[in-house]
Amino acid sequence: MKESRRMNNFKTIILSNQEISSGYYRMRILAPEFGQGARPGQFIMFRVQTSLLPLLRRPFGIFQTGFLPADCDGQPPKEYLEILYKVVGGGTTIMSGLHEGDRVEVLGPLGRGFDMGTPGTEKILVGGGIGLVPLYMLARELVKTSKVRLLMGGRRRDDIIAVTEFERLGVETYVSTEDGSLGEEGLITQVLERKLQKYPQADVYACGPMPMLEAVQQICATHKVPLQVSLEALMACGVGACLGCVVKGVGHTEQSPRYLCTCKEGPVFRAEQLDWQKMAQEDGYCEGCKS
Amino acid sequence: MKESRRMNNFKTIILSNQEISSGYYRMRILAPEFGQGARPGQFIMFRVQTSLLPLLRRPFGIFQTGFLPADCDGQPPKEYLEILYKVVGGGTTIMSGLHEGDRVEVLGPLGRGFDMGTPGTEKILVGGGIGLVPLYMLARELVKTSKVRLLMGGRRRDDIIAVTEFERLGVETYVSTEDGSLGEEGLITQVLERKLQKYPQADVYACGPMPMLEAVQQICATHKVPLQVSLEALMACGVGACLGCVVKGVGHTEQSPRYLCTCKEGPVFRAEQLDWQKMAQEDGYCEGCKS
Amino acid sequence: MTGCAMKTEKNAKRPNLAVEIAGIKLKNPVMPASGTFGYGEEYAPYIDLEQLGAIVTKGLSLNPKAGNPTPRIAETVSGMLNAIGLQNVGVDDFIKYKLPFLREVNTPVIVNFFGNTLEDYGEAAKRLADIPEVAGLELNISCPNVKQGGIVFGTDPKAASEVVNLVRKNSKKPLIVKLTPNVTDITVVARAVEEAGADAICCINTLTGMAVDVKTRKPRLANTTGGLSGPAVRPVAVRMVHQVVQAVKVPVIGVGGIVCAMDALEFLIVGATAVQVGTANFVDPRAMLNVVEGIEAFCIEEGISDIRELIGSIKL
Amino acid sequence: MTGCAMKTEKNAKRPNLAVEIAGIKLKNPVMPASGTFGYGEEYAPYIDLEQLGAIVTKGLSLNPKAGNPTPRIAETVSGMLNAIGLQNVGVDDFIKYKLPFLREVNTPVIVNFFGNTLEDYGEAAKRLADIPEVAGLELNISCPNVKQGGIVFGTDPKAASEVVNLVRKNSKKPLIVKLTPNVTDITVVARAVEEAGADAICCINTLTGMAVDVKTRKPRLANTTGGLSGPAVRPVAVRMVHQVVQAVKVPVIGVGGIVCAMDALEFLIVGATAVQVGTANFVDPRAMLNVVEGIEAFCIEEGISDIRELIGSIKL
Ligand SMILES: Cc1cc2nc3c(=O)[nH]c(=O)nc-3n(C[C@H](O)[C@H](O)[C@H](O)COP(=O)(O)OP(=O)(O)OC[C@H]3O[C@@H](n4cnc5c(N)ncnc54)[C@H](O)[C@@H]3O)c2cc1C
Ligand SMILES: Cc1cc2nc3c(=O)[nH]c(=O)nc-3n(C[C@H](O)[C@H](O)[C@H](O)COP(=O)(O)OP(=O)(O)OC[C@H]3O[C@@H](n4cnc5c(N)ncnc54)[C@H](O)[C@@H]3O)c2cc1C
Ligand SMILES: Cc1cc2nc3c(=O)[nH]c(=O)nc-3n(C[C@H](O)[C@H](O)[C@H](O)COP(=O)(O)O)c2cc1C
Ligand SMILES: Cc1cc2nc3c(=O)[nH]c(=O)nc-3n(C[C@H](O)[C@H](O)[C@H](O)COP(=O)(O)O)c2cc1C
Ligand code: FES
Ligand code: FES
Repeated sequence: MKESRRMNNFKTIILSNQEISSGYYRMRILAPEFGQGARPGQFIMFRVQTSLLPLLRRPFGIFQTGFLPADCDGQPPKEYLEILYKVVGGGTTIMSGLHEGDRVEVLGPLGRGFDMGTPGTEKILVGGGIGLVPLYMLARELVKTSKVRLLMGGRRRDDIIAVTEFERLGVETYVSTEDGSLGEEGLITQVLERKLQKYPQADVYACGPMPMLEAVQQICATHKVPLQVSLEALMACGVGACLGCVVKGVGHTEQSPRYLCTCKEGPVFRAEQLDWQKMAQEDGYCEGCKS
Repeated sequence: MKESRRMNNFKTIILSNQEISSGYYRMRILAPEFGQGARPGQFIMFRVQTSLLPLLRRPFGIFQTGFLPADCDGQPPKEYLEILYKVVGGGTTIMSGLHEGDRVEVLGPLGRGFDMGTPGTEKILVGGGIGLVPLYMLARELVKTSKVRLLMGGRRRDDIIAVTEFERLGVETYVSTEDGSLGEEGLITQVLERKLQKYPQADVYACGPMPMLEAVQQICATHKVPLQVSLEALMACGVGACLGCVVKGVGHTEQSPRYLCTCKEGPVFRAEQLDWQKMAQEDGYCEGCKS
Repeated sequence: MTGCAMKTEKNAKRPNLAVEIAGIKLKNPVMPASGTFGYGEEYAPYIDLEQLGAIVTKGLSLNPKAGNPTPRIAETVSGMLNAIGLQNVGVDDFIKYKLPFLREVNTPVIVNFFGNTLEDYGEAAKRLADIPEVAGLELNISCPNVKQGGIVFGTDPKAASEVVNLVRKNSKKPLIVKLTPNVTDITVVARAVEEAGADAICCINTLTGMAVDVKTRKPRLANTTGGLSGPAVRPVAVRMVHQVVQAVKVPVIGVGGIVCAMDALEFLIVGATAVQVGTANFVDPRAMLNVVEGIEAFCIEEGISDIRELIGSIKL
Repeated sequence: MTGCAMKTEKNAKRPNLAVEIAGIKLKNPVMPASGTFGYGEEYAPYIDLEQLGAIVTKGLSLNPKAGNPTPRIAETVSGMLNAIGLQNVGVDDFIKYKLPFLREVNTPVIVNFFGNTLEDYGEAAKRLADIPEVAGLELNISCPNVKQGGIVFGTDPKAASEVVNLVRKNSKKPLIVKLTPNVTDITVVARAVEEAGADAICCINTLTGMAVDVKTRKPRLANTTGGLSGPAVRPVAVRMVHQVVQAVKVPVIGVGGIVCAMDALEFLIVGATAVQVGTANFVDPRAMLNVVEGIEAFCIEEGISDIRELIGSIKL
């Protein structure tokens, strides 16, 4: 209850909104007292406009929170929250046109974040494209106690974003692209396979397109290492009320349904919570993650 | 056909958009080659946003057209069109927030404008609040051949707009407000009554709220002077296709309907074209003019 | 929202967009919805009427009709209500005064018509039967039957079937029947009119709606209720077209809330052979041409050489 | 669009907003629509549940229900489609696990429930009959009757009346019957359920709709069709509430597309005694509180001291 009371819906303004790679934007939003409640892996529901188009809010992972120096002496520093987003449809197109000072609404932080795992063990983060987002706050925490490696994959070089920020944290990064335009040519999962051979005790954390997550899950299952994944799903409410965002949990049957809400029981799940086979039969959970 | 071919639908940008009196705005829109086709009393259908909210275009009288000096030497001067609008609802509220450079769409010039009347006879223009708009271009034409007087009425001083621009044309202006905060206290129709006693041969042109138009019509009928009125109506298409904007013409009956489209056969009508009694029984034609 | 912007690549092979409805050959599957395009002339200054698949007229009745008092229209969220009340010049004046303009346009003319009694429907059909410029008839059955307590023909399969039967008897023109969405099961009416001789079905007409002016406490339409149209209704229209396509064999024309090519494609994919654009004409006179261009661009992008490959290609 | 912003003047005399529905006393006429507010707890971190007129639960069935495969939701223009498939924990688990939370909230709890057979409806009603924390029942009859070829109870006045009869027999709780808008004449069903013992009527449930993903050519919902809700449907909802109010004597709860106070006022003016807010909760968790505050501000502005002066004040 105490934690949930900290969740909030607030009206605020944009501090900056910049294109950081072709089609990828970074938006900084004024968010007083947001950081202390936000944990790695959580997300926000962002209201794109105060008009009714688009009607529903859009979910975005929290990339990071931080402080800006205050405008005047004596005032407290300004707290902000940052999201990174890819322009894929109507809502994100409108977002890409927003400016400093534009008024927006944020609901969050929402959902369950990552479990930090055992301090000291190797940590391998696997990010696919925009799926990198929730891994940054995670890395910031993990580097305090463990050796952290980021394996970052994408279609082409444009999809490889924010890697230098991880490096600045002291994270060792490995990049692969399908067209070979940056880093190793091929899928990032082949890098994971190699790394797990080398570090068989690692904790793995992954976020990215569904086919990538499925492959990661199989590799981790084979290597018997713990895996946490952050999922995407179509969402209306973001708080567990509409049941639009469910995924099938392990043991799910029609008679005794074990649906899990991605928004509330996720978006981060331990791999063994999920019924990977049944998930693969459905379209919904990864509608947006296909690209 | 030739004239109608000149009508057009064009995408353009806003040159400026300023509050000129509390709640009243003047918007200048880039409009190449617009002026040569536009006649006093015509209007445009303005698309407020390229999104679907609001869905329908909004009708606005053409206040004036003109030319700005070109940005560079050797280029032709920039032609613009100007509208004056009052913020009354959702669409005009959005409009009031638009800026220089914002993209908009204009359909027009539309409808029938004013007939210029007999050159040389006295011309009396009666404007109520924002109803003043179509009278300015009219005055610009009329002053070329006739003595022109403007009688301008409003609730309070804020409603009296653009009067100095008429004066600059050499138009004699008379102002009244209901609360006496500017000019004479009372209704502008009492001024009209006096003027017609003095100039019994005048041509009268009026635009404003429906109760004002009704009073003007009665005064003009009593004085047997020709009257042209510019009407407002709820409009969807602006081109005579939807039949949303009709008013009852003289001789209208259920069996042989004589509906006139405000958008196509108007917005300017000779008073004797209209069935004033039947119009008064309906709400629609002056929904927006009540205030 | 975006998703509407599509551009044709230069030099790409142009796909075949021609379709046939009830024997009427259309150069493309896009036409106006009745009542939103006047008698055609009104939009002639803005768009080239010959780029349309067909022209559909304002609904005509046997005798001229005055329509409803004003206000007749009201904007709602992403939609509009109208209660024009089917004001029109009547069949005879249409033929005399409006048709000559259309004769000069190289695009098939579909005449939408209605009645308030069975007899009126029959008589109107008769008078249009021998007019060569009329490529086809679109029968609007969303009207109350004044002789039968005002029940709407199109909500009762029996009444609907009677009207269609009579019109079929009185005219050999290709016959499109336009259905009302204000019914429990549209497939029942669709099957009834197919059986009675409809060559094609058009759906949907407007959903009955109402809006209130909170300040004056009056309905925003003089007629109290009116027909809802525009993007707001599209999901209902797509659903009904989908249902009707599965229920009948004749071709179906989809209408309701189409603004851009993506919207039109939804209807084609669920199985509509052609589409009509209504309210969007008011928003943008070029809407229909944008739809045609967008469909073409989509076909090129997806490697579709004939639009008929697209029609009914829904994967269920 | 604006029109939604209203502010309460300080020091103005507060109007009485209390209403009564089927014997349930509400401090104001605003409550959530079933299925959009979970079991209440979900929104407790965001708004004070005690400021609501009532809490309406997610629809419950006798046994837990898995619901539909995903995707279950799709945004449309100013609306959304959902095919959640009525996933719920079942009546028993609701009583055991969800009700204890609600017991602590000083706001009447209305339990929405449904069945796919007459018997299920009856049994669910029985199990809820003696639970003191349940202030009233809301009977959702927009469900297919699996024993009768899947015809939706609420589209058939006879089937509707049978369900209501049985539930009435099995429970003395105040009984609200929630109608589907997917019918030709909603007044027929309204009168049938009134006669069968409904204490109040709630309308509308969602309009059946469909949307297609043009790129994949698949329906955007796994279930193919779903229920349309949100601002897009408001004109249809207002019309139906208007019709039902004229047709029955019991109080009516209006629902469909309400986002702000102005929207809610449309329903109250046509005669709804209370309103429900659904989709708008997703858009803004404070939507219902804004509606309450806006109604209060409107009453003050218009010099209305009791909301009941407003209800049914439409000028026709
Ligand atoms: C928990 C979570 C975290 C996310 N974090 C990020 C992030 O950090 N950066 C980022 O760029 N994207 C993120 N996404 C995906 C992002 O929400 C979608 O890309 C965005 O909603 C698309 O909106 P649109 O209007 O541009 O697309 P459209 O396709 O026009 O949207 C139509 C509808 O589909 C939904 N939708 C489309 N794609 C997705 C998707 N992938 N996931 C969920 N809903 C979708 C939209 O919310 C909307 O309701 C996240 C999604 C979830 C569930
Ligand atoms: C021929 C013509 C010329 C006009 N010229 C001007 C002008 O020069 N300056 C100006 O300020 N206003 C003018 N108006 C009125 C102007 O169109 C409305 O004030 C405006 O449409 C209101 O839009 P809204 O969205 O702010 O109001 P809302 O009330 O939110 O609009 C809701 C609907 O009502 C319609 N509407 C509301 N008021 C009117 C009205 N008075 N006339 C027609 N439709 C209305 C809107 O178009 C819209 O469809 C003119 C109207 C007509 C018909
Ligand atoms: C102003 C207006 C007038 C209409 N008149 C008619 C008509 O005369 N006959 C008819 O069959 N449908 C009429 N319709 C319904 C349209 O043809 C169409 O079925 C409906 O508007 C849905 O399409 P849309 O959402 O694209 O507008 C009218 C619609 C509007 C908005
Ligand atoms: C996600 C979702 C789930 C719903 N579940 C139910 C339900 O379980 N029982 C029910 O009677 N209505 C259900 N409804 C319908 C709503 O209660 C309401 O009637 C409808 O959404 C229209 O209101 P709105 O436009 O305010 O959303 C649901 C609606 C939505 C959007
Ligand atoms: S998004 Fe509504 S329950 Fe998860
Ligand atoms: S606005 Fe459509 S006919 Fe005049």
